[in-house]
Amino acid sequence: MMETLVYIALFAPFAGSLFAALFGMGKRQVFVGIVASALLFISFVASVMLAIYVVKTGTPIHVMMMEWINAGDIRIPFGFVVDQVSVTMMVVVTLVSTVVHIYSIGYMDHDKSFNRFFSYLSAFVFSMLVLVMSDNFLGLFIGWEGVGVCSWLLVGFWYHKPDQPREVNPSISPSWAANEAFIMNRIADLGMLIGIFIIYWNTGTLQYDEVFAQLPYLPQWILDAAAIALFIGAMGKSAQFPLHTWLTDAMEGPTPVSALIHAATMVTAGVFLVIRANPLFAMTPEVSFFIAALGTFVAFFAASMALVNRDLKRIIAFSTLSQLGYMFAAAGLGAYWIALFHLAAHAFFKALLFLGAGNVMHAMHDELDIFKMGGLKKVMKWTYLYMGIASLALAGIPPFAGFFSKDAIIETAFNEGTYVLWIILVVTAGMTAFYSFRQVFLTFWGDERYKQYGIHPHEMYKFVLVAMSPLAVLAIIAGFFQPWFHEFITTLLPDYEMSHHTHELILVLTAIVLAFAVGGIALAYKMYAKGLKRDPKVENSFIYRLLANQYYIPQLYEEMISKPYAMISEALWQKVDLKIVDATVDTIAKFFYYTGDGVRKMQTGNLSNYLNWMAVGGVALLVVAALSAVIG
Amino acid sequence: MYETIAFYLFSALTIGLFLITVMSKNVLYAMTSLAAGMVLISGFFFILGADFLGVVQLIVYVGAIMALYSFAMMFFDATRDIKERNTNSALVFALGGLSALVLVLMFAAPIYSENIKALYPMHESIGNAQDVGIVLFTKYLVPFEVAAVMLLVAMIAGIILAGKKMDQSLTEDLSADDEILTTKDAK
Amino acid sequence: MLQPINVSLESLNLITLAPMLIAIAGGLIILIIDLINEKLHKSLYVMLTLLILFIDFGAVLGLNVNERGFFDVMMIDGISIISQLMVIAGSMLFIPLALTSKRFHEFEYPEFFALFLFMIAGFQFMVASDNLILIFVGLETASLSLYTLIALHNRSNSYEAAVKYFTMGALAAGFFAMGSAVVYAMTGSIELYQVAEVLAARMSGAIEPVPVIAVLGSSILLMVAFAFKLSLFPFHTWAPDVYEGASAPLAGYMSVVPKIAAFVVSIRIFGMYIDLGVEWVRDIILVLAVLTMTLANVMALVQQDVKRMLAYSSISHAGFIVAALALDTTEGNTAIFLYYALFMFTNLGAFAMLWISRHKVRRFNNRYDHPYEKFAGMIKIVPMGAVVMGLFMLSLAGVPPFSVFWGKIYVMQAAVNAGYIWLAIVMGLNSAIAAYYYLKLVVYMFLKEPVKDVDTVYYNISKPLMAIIGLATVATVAAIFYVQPLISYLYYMISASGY
Amino acid sequence: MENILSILVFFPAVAGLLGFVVDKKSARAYGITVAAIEFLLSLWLWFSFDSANAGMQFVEMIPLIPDFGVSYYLGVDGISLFIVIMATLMTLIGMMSMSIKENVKNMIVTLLFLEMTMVGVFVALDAIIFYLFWELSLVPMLYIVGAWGGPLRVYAAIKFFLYTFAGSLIMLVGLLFMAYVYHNLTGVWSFAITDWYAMVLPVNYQLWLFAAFFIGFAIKVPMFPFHTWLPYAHGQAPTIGSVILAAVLLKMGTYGFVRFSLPMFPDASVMAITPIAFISIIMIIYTAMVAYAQKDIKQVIAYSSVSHMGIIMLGLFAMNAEGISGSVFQMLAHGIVSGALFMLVGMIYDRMHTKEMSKFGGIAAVMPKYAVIFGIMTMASVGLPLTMGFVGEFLVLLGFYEISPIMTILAGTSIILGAVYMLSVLKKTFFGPITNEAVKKLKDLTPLETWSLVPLVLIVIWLGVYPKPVLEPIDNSVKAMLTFMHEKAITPEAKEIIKVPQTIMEVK
Amino acid sequence: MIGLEHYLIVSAILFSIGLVGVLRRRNLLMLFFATEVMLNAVNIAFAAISHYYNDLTGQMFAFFIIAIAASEVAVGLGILIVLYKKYGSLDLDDLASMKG
Repeated sequence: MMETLVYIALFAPFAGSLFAALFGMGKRQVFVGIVASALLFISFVASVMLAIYVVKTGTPIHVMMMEWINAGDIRIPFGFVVDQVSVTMMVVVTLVSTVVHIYSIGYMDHDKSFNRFFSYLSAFVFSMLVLVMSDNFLGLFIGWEGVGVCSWLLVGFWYHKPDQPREVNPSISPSWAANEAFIMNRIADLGMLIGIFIIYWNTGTLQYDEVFAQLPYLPQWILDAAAIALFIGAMGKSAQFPLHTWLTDAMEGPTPVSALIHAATMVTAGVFLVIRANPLFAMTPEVSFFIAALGTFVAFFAASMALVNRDLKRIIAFSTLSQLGYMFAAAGLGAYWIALFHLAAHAFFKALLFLGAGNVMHAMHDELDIFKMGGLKKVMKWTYLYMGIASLALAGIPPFAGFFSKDAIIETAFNEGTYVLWIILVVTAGMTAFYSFRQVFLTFWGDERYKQYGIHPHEMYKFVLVAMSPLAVLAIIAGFFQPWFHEFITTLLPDYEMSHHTHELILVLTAIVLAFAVGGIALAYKMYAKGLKRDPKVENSFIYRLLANQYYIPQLYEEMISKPYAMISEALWQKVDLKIVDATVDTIAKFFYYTGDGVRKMQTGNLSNYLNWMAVGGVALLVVAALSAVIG
Repeated sequence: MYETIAFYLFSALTIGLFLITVMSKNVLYAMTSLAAGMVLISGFFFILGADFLGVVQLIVYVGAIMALYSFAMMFFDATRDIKERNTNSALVFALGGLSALVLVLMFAAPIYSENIKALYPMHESIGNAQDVGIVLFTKYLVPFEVAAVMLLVAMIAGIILAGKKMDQSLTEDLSADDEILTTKDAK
Repeated sequence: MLQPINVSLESLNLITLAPMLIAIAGGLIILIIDLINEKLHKSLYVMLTLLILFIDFGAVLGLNVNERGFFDVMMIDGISIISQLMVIAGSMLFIPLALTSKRFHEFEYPEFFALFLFMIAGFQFMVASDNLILIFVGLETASLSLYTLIALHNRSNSYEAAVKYFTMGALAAGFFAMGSAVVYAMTGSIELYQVAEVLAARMSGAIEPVPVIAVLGSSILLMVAFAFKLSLFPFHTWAPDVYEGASAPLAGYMSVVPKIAAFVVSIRIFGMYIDLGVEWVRDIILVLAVLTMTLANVMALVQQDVKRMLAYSSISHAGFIVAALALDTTEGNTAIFLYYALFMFTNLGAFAMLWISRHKVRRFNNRYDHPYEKFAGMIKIVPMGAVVMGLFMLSLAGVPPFSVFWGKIYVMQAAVNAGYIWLAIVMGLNSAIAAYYYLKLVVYMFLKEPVKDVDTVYYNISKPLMAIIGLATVATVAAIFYVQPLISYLYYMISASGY
Repeated sequence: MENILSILVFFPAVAGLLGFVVDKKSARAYGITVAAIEFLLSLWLWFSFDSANAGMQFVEMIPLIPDFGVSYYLGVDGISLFIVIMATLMTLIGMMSMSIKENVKNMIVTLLFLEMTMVGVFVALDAIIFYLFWELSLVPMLYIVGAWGGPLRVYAAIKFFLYTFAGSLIMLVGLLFMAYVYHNLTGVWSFAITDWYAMVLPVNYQLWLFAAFFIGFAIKVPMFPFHTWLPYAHGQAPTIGSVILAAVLLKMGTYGFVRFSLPMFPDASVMAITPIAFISIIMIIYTAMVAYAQKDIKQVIAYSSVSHMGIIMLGLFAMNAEGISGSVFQMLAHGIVSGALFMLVGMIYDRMHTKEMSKFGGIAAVMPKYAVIFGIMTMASVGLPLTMGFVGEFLVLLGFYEISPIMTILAGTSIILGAVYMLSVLKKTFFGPITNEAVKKLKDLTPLETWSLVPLVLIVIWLGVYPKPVLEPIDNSVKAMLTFMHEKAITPEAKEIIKVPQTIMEVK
Repeated sequence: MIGLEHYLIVSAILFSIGLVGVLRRRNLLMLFFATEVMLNAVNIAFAAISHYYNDLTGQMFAFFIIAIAASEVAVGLGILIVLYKKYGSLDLDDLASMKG
């Protein structure tokens, strides 16, 4: 029974994807979206039932579907495990997906490729479920790559858009952004593969349970190597520095995609991996600390870029990046359950935020510049409400979900004694609040700048708004489940408790964080609530430009990697392949040909020459024979 | 003693005569000196006791072959001096000299062996002609007959090559088809 | 005093002479028939020649291995039998090419056929003796006939070819004579078995040692003579011109039959030297072999005429085979005959294809009869012809499973077995170079458009020629099935005669 | 039917001969029918194949030249079985999707002969018979490239022929030396590969022989720096030629390594690991970069073939069952995927008469079916899990990791660089706005084209999801080979490096 | 006393003279003369060796060489005649239509 549920949960989205694919090239059919959403809902229900089962019994469900790769000594099955961690992910994924699917019916209703969109979207969910449910590293890798491809398809969904200069559109074009995302992920995937190789050759298996059972017997350096390699994989998927540029560019995709993939689910796969492989990371403290440090850095780094950005979606994307940094900080510090909790909470409010942004875009006819918005709260009340809730959650204002999860992470940093990380995280929390509300105020408050551009915004369809409501509710209440979740998840994940010392200081710490958050909001209010006031001096300052241009990292990559790569490729082809390798071959051929041309000159046609040749030949033979006689 | 004198005399003369044969620009001189040299070579044969060979040399070479050449010379009307171009004398003489050097060195070496028993010894008691005859018509009967065939071949070859039938070449005569093709190509 | 010499008829072993006598008698019969009626058609003579050769072939088959006759002048050992068989078989395959639909000069002479038979007899004598005199006389009989046959094609090119061949042949004859003289001086004999014994004794120091330079000189002088016959570099210069000047059948013939005979004598002479431990003979043969196959190949690359290309290719093949000679192993010697047996069919086919495409006028080129352009787009004109010619080219290039391939690997295997792996590699690389010019023809035939109108190629064809080409094709393609009996027969015969 | 292999080899040849008689207009139907029958025969071979048996099956042996040790000796094992099936399949599919209008009959006949040689190479167990088919396969290919190719076709065809021919002649010397050594050891002439397996050669012999075989195989593979014939051959060949060339002919080289080099010279193979891995990595990275620089879509696929062959080579020298099985599997994957890609390129060429990517752009909008199939094949090509390409590539890299982690990381860049050039092809060709008027008029795939591609798509996914039916027989044979190599190896290093899998099935 | 070497050396010198003639002559007729010189030189060698070994074989060889020389002359002149008819010259420098 439970096995069937597992399969239903897993394959319902796949069925939806295939169903939608059947109509993929046809005209827009609303029922395609409905069927896909319904199937996802089924999957969600199944996930919830599984969750209940796991909560009740506390035993994971392990399903072995079939053998996959058997070669040499390696045995890799398609096996799925539904335990506390994966079921959490499943519920989150299917829930957000269902909402996003329904949302998309509204959002994509004018798009020609409506059916195709659902096919991709469901396929993504399927891949994501494979990723989280697999019982072995290679199965995870299937999902890992699968979500990568779906992401590529969805980011590049509007493939017909032309390339634009970076100044006009920092992401150049959807297809460019899709390729960038895919390739950057591939770089990380190589690390992941290497990690899998290390694990296989040292443990002889890739099944999680068997691998983890053997970890204590492995030398430290191998554990370190495996952890580093796996984390490189995680860095790509979760867009950690320096592989972060693709995430903001991925905003070229339709907004539901951004909500689902680039906020709630796929990008958290890296965090999921670290959580999944927690026995390994727990045994490699140096690597874990590095993860935490990098996470903290990214949290700050991304938040800083969000401060000045004008693009509605990119701001949210930077915030996602920043929040992922928080999650890694938690995971790296050993607070796996907190990371997972933040992951889930973040999924809800970030998806909500994105969907809200999608509503705005829909209303603004795909205009994304917040400098061209303002005062939208009048026409888009519900959206304003949703985005407000989500922003509060993001900013970590109690009692919204973000407060509980993010606060726990910051406390963890303090608890571990890594005060530098703690300070940075606290500051980042303030920055988060600032840029979230900068965005909210610029979009919904102040003067109605959109009117200059002749835009007539309107509220989103009702059913879409209704569909978004579960997320809004969760963004508000999810935090209250924290103790319950803690109890549930720590049957599998290692428990993480604050020390006594931290407990004593907890109110102070919370107060500091809150102060920063509220301060951020206040600052945003002061600066932007009344309308947009642009200060050219600020905007021309070095820092501003640095932040606005993402520290010039995309340009740097372009100049230091893409262009040289293209140049070297061209040179290798034109100079090396054609001029050296191939030319050598041709030269050998020509050598013989020209030798022939040279030698044939002896064939003068003149008999006397021929006779001379005979005599010369005789003498030469004599010389050769004499030489041979002397040497021999 | 006589043998020595005869040898050196004949040697000097043949070398000289053949040099003329090789170097002369005049066919007539060349041919005459060739004939004379061949006569002197038969002298060598006589010194060496190969009387029969000497006679054959005289008859065949000096008689038959030189006669053939004479006729040919008349046919070719080659009494004039001959102009020869393009001769790379240095190479030629270097090659000639080198080969002479090697051959002389080779022959100057002790090539002769006392211990080799003649397979077909000459008999002091009988004349050279009989001796030769016996060997020629027993051991060398087959080569002799083959030589006869060879001479037949040479005869036939000489006849047909010099014959009238060669004047009209069937290989180059154009039949009707060929003419059609040729005219076609010309278009 | 003179004693009467009693020679019993049995001791003469007349049967050893029978095959050659048949050929000579056949030649005479043809001459006599011509005397009686001189208006007879060439087909009569062709068929007569075939019949005579057929009887000749039978007579050779009837010989016993390792017999001597006529005061030991005749020597019927294994290689003499197989080489005679191959000479006769080769002749039988080539002579029907006289039956063209167009008239060519030489075949209108009955004497052509007589000379042809005398030539065969000459080759047979040449191979069936170890006496340098008979070898020389046989060689000259055959050569003089051949010069005449070339000249009988009767156009300026053929005269030029004949003169070149003749003059160089005369020089080679001089070298051969001088070489024999040195051999005679060293050993007091010109019969090779005797020569070998005496030389062995003299070289081992049993009797007065022989000066090294004399051995050197004799081997070089003889080598020059045979290198000329075998068209080895740089004594090959006659070959392309003669092939070009001669008619295609004769050119094809020359690339096989005279060389077989020359190889037999070379095996006898140089095999003897190598057996005696004269390593430089092996070395110079190897040098000649490598030079010949390589330089002939590169010269063939740049040819514009198919026949001339095939001439160079024949030279190159000869270089290939002469390498087997240097090995002086039974396998090496088997390889020589096997190679020629297989090469014969393919070459026959190739030259027959040239022959059927022969025009009396040079339609494509002022100089050449068979420029590549002539075969351009042949697949569109005579598809079967193009396929067949393509097969021959691939076979010559050594593409399996066609006939020459088996010869090639046997030669290479022999080289490997004798420890000459580098030689095998050189052979391999040369085959690759050679593939280019064979392919060039294939490319012209299959991949290019016809240069002129379509009535060009099968101009000179007739039923007998088609039959011959068909035979050659079958033999080329089906080689894999008869290679085994051929190898075992050749190997048996050669090892039986001690080579 | 004990002689099914002979039937498989000679059926196409006989059909080819008879094909001369068939009327021009019916030639294509005839060819497809024959190829289909041949394919069914090869499937039958598979069904009657005993997967548990790692040894040679359906063995046929008729002495041809006993004095020289040559016999007509055929057999298949897990390694060759699927390559044979792939050869028949690709011939069939290639013929179905063929768009040639001129001289169709000649093409059909040539293809049928080519099919004979292809099947022959992979089932031959006698070295000479192997060599025979090996060389013979050049001839039809020469004709196909030369007669139906692009403007440089003659150059490309000759280059292909001569290059391969030269290499294989060196290999021939190696074969002959091998036979000689065998003769010295046993006193018997034999070119039977199975007989040669039994020989234990001294290391220096192994090295020389390995080198000789290497040249022959490396040119065919083609390994860097012997690869330059390939872009020309592919660039100029008609679609069907490229398909067969990429799918089957290149595999001859890698198959040669498995069939000859590895089991016959285990010690030399182990010594060659580093140099070969080095070359393979150059192939992987260098050609991937060169592929990226191409302007012509077909050249990209051509260079990508070289890059993928690098992966295959690397796997062969992993010296463990994972790597070698993966490598053999990757041969199949590459065959089908690159074959399909070439077919796809051919289809667009037929419509646009150009292969310049700059002339395309935005095709996805007008040819969605085409774009989907191209996309799937691209993903298989870059080794996406659940496609055929992943299984092989993963196993290869996994296997080679045991030999050298650093080299594996370098080789693993193929998953990045492969994505770089393939995605850039997709972007340039399918995405972006339509700039060329001609693109707007393009028609999507015809049913025939679709139905010739769909089977390949299905295979790519089927074997990506459930590779067992194919992987298992391959793996069994590979394991048997490794066990045997391990026993045969004489140097301790080789014994150590050649890894016998712990789970060896008993060889029945 | 005249030894074998003397004769042989004379023979060698004559042979070389003949060779030089063959190599430098451009007129075919004259070239043929030179080949005759070579063959004659060999004859001397054979006769001398025969004499010193007291063996008749050498003389036999010499006979056959004479016969061969005679045949060669006949055939050679025959070819020269057809050639002369065609070209009107015996200069072999005029005779290079086939080359390369």
